[in-house]
Amino acid sequence: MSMTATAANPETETVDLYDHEWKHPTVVAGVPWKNPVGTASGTFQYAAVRWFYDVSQLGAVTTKGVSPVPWEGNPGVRTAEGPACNINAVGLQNPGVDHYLVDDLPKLKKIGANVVSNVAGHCDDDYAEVVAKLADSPADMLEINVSCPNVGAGGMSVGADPVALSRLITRLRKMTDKPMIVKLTPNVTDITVPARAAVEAGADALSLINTIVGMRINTRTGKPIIDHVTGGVSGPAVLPIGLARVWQVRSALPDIPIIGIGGIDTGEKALEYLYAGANAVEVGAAALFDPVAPLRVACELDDLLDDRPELAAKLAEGKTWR
Amino acid sequence: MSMTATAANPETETVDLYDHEWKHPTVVAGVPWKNPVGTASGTFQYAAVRWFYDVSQLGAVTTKGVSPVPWEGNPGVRTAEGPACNINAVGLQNPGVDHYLVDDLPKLKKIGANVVSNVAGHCDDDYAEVVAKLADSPADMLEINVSCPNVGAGGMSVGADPVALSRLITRLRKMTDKPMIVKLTPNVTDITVPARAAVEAGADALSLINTIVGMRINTRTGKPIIDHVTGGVSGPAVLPIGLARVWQVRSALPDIPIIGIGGIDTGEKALEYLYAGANAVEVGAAALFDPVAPLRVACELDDLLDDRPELAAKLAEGKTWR
Amino acid sequence: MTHGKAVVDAAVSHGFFPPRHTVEIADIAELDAGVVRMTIRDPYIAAHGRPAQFVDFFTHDPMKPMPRPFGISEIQDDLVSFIFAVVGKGTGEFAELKAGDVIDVMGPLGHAFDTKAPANYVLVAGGLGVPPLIHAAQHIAGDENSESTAVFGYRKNHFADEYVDRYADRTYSIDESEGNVVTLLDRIEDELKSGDLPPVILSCGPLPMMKAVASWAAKRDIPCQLSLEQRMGCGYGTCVLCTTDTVNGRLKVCADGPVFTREQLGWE
Amino acid sequence: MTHGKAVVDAAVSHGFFPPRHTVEIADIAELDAGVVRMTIRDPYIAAHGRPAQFVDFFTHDPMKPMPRPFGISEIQDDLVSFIFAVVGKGTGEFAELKAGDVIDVMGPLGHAFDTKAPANYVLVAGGLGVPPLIHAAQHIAGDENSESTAVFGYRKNHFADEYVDRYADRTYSIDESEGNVVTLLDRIEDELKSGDLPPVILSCGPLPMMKAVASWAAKRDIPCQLSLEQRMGCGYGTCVLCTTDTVNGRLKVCADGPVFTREQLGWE
Repeated sequence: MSMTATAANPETETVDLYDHEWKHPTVVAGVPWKNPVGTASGTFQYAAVRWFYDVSQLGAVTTKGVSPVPWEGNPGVRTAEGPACNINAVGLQNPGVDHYLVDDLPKLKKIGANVVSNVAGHCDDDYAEVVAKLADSPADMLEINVSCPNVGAGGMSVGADPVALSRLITRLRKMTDKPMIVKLTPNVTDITVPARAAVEAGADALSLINTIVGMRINTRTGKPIIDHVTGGVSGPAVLPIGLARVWQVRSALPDIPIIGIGGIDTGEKALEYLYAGANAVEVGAAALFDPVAPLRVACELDDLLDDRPELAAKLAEGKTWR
Repeated sequence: MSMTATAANPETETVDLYDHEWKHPTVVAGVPWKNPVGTASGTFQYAAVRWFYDVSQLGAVTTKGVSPVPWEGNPGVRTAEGPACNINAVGLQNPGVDHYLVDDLPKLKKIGANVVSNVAGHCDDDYAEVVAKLADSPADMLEINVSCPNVGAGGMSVGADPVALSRLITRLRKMTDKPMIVKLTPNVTDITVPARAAVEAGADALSLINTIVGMRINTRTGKPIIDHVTGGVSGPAVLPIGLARVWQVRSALPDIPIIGIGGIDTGEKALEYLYAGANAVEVGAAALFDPVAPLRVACELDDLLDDRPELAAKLAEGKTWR
Repeated sequence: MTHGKAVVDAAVSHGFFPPRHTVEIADIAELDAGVVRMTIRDPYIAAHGRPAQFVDFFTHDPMKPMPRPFGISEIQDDLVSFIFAVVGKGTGEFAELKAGDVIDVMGPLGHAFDTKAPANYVLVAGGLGVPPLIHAAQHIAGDENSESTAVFGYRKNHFADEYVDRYADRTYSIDESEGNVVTLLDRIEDELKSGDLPPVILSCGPLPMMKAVASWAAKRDIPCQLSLEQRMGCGYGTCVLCTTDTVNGRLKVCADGPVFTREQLGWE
Repeated sequence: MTHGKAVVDAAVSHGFFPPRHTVEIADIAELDAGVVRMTIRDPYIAAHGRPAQFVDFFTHDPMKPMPRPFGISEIQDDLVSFIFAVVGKGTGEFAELKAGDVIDVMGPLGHAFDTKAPANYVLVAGGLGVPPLIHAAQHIAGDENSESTAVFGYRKNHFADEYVDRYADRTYSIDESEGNVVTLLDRIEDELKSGDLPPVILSCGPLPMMKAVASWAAKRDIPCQLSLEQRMGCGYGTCVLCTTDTVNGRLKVCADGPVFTREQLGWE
């Protein structure tokens, strides 16, 4: 057995990574993506990733969630490892929308990136304040993170409360004509309920799944590894769960653009999401374990689509396999 | 790197597996277990496992869910592999409660096993019919599987509908004095809601988590691998999710006995569940990959508890770490 | 291979079947494009394995925890051989292993072909269905009351002929350029009927092929045992993930099979 | 190691920092119980690594996907050395590797100690905090305007003395039988104050030790740079999982640090 077999897809990490010419674009809610692969919010910081590749090569760059004012996030240990996964409890630390508007966003637009601006909030007013500022910005799409604990949903995530979600998205919809993606949490009984609520309230697209609640315990101390106790699980382990959620939402809503997220670290896994009914995908945790993972997935997928002209044609028209 | 490093804990698979003398018992809802490790329903068939070890050595043996009449389950391909997990869509195939009462149950009681009889149903009457028959049987405990699709819950699992769950458990509670465990599904927004509903309706204990909905797609055909499309994810990948659910339920219900399930394949992972607040654990998918896994986990845990006298003492008294 | 031996010895000395254990790969070679023959050193499986029984193989990659069941193709002393196709990442990993490497296995599992009755066993294999029939030929070669006639069909290269030739009394093989196993059965029909021993068909291969073979046998009233394949979860009967529909209901391929008679399957 | 080189070359030729890539282990040895020194062959990291910078190491087990960051301890030509403790299953796996095996790495990452000003750099390390300070000694040995004084504290065995001795102008070490690094600092306080060069403390080790060192430095108005540790998610600044509270807010240990001044941390 080759020792490198379990390394990060070394066989495909060639010079092509930096000179790839894109063959198979997609369209998400009317916005052209040069390929169906973007970054997942929370795993992309331009200041960190820019040293590793030209991020404008991705189908889209989804930036970290921004709030009206800077948020410090959670103190102490924020992460633990699980089997084939990462558990994170950042607590949405971010420097606030004003900083974003003068720093990351203009820098990304300057290099020609297709930017999806992720929006976070603890109450409807938080989201509204951020969306108001992004409405006049050069952001290409907005992604509303409805997994944050929300005072308007009794401390639960607004994405788990269809009434609160509908109220929020209805309000935000009136504030901007920018394509608005709602990022759904998988921590619900039936994801098609918030999916439908978001779409009926005016969402142009859905992205799913956000992370799954999980934790680890230190067996030497008997205490949780993460100071916040629980965090969000992402990484290879969640692939089957993400695929099922995308399948369910596509079955319930045949026409809404969907961005598939969860456990993608190869072009082949991205392809599974496209067959499940996604128009595009986002690569998250894999980028923590190798910064170029989103670009590598995009290159691999682009080549896999060569042999699947029917799927590639549908994507290029903004349609999906299912 | 040793090639055996990734094999099924070879370093601990010694002759002790068959001659272990149990040092650390637990008590679940008043029922003594000789150790805190049982099998998870659906992964244990006595006719298959009996060849591999003396199953009476386990803390408990939870048998496959039985229904009032034989069920054929799902046709075609029922399983797929995910990263560090199995996906199953058996559809609760079983030969029915009457067969169980004359076959598996007496055989298991004859060898001295502590038997948890898992009960499945598609409507309240199904459960009631099975519980009525088990009430007079030598079963030590009953485990009610409320993850099956249920006509009384509009086709959803009754475990995802607290009102339906409360109605069902209230009815079953009147039918038997046997300790009754309710096995909760993790496919809900807030697992503490059905947990509380079950306990208030008379459940003596809770077991969690059942499998998580997931799927895989064949990228050669573009179609789901499992004919039923989705199935239940179990195996190492779900560990952090199961731990978090046990932690949440223990936080909400300080006194109810809890059996932790999900991703356990070593004594150390079982220990994490005990620290999360479980009184005992069940080993599921790991037994698919090695029949003796539950016994090995029990041996490993028994030895780990030597160094944790405070935890061991609590378990022995029917109490928990948290 | 002290480890594997210790596990097996401990189980057996306590009266149990050996659980998953680690063994050495004695030999591995590519027979044809994507077709690999692997030989492991496993005294227990060697002593107990019967034709159509299979062994669970496990990858070294914990991301792929499920067993890959392979039918036994030959047994020599402590050595047990298998022939498998590289169909995915798991089997691809196996193909990269070298002699001297170790691998986790469990077996032998499932029920064997019934070859007790004196007969001319007609071993009909298609593609990667060859292993149990090579093993059947080997087994029958040790039985002076029976004989065997191998009927092997391939897509292209006749990669398994040399192995079954070691044991079968007669070997016929064919590839897609000329026809399939039914073509061969038609050709040798008279020979089978005129032999001293009654023909009994044992078969393994793709489902359409086996159905065609069963149909051929049914029309001629020749007994037919078929070894099925299905995606398995455990291989030893506990998970009920690998089922097939039979006249007796939905049965487990791994533990109730993999061998079923034509009548059990209700194939006409 | 063509592969690792190809990845690195491709990135560099396109003006980018090398991503995760595969390198060869040139040497690996146990220095003390549970303490391992590993040397990899990596021309890029060797050329660019500075003291207190670290490298992400990845296990061969995909069940453990997260990076294990190790501080560089020495660089010789193309060889880069690290010293780490076996604290869990990931580091346990690393400890089992042999020279000639390969491993995935990414780096160098983080900000280095600032050693530009001429000074007597007092390298205060506790336990497994030694690597960046050995590397600092090596770095400073190449700077004719500065000198270094190693102050190493151990639990028991003085396992790193021989490495820092290669470069430091003076080495003092102590173990728990006698005291800790503050004991040593007290002993050499006069010597530090009376030297020609102003003392500057660089430190790495357990948090309580570093706080004690910072406090000692604060009382004497000696500049103090501290290299922190924290559980990391990526090591290169994208995930914001490894933070520390500073007077400028909650900053990333990996990308804003790992080196912070005492003033930045607000440690008195």
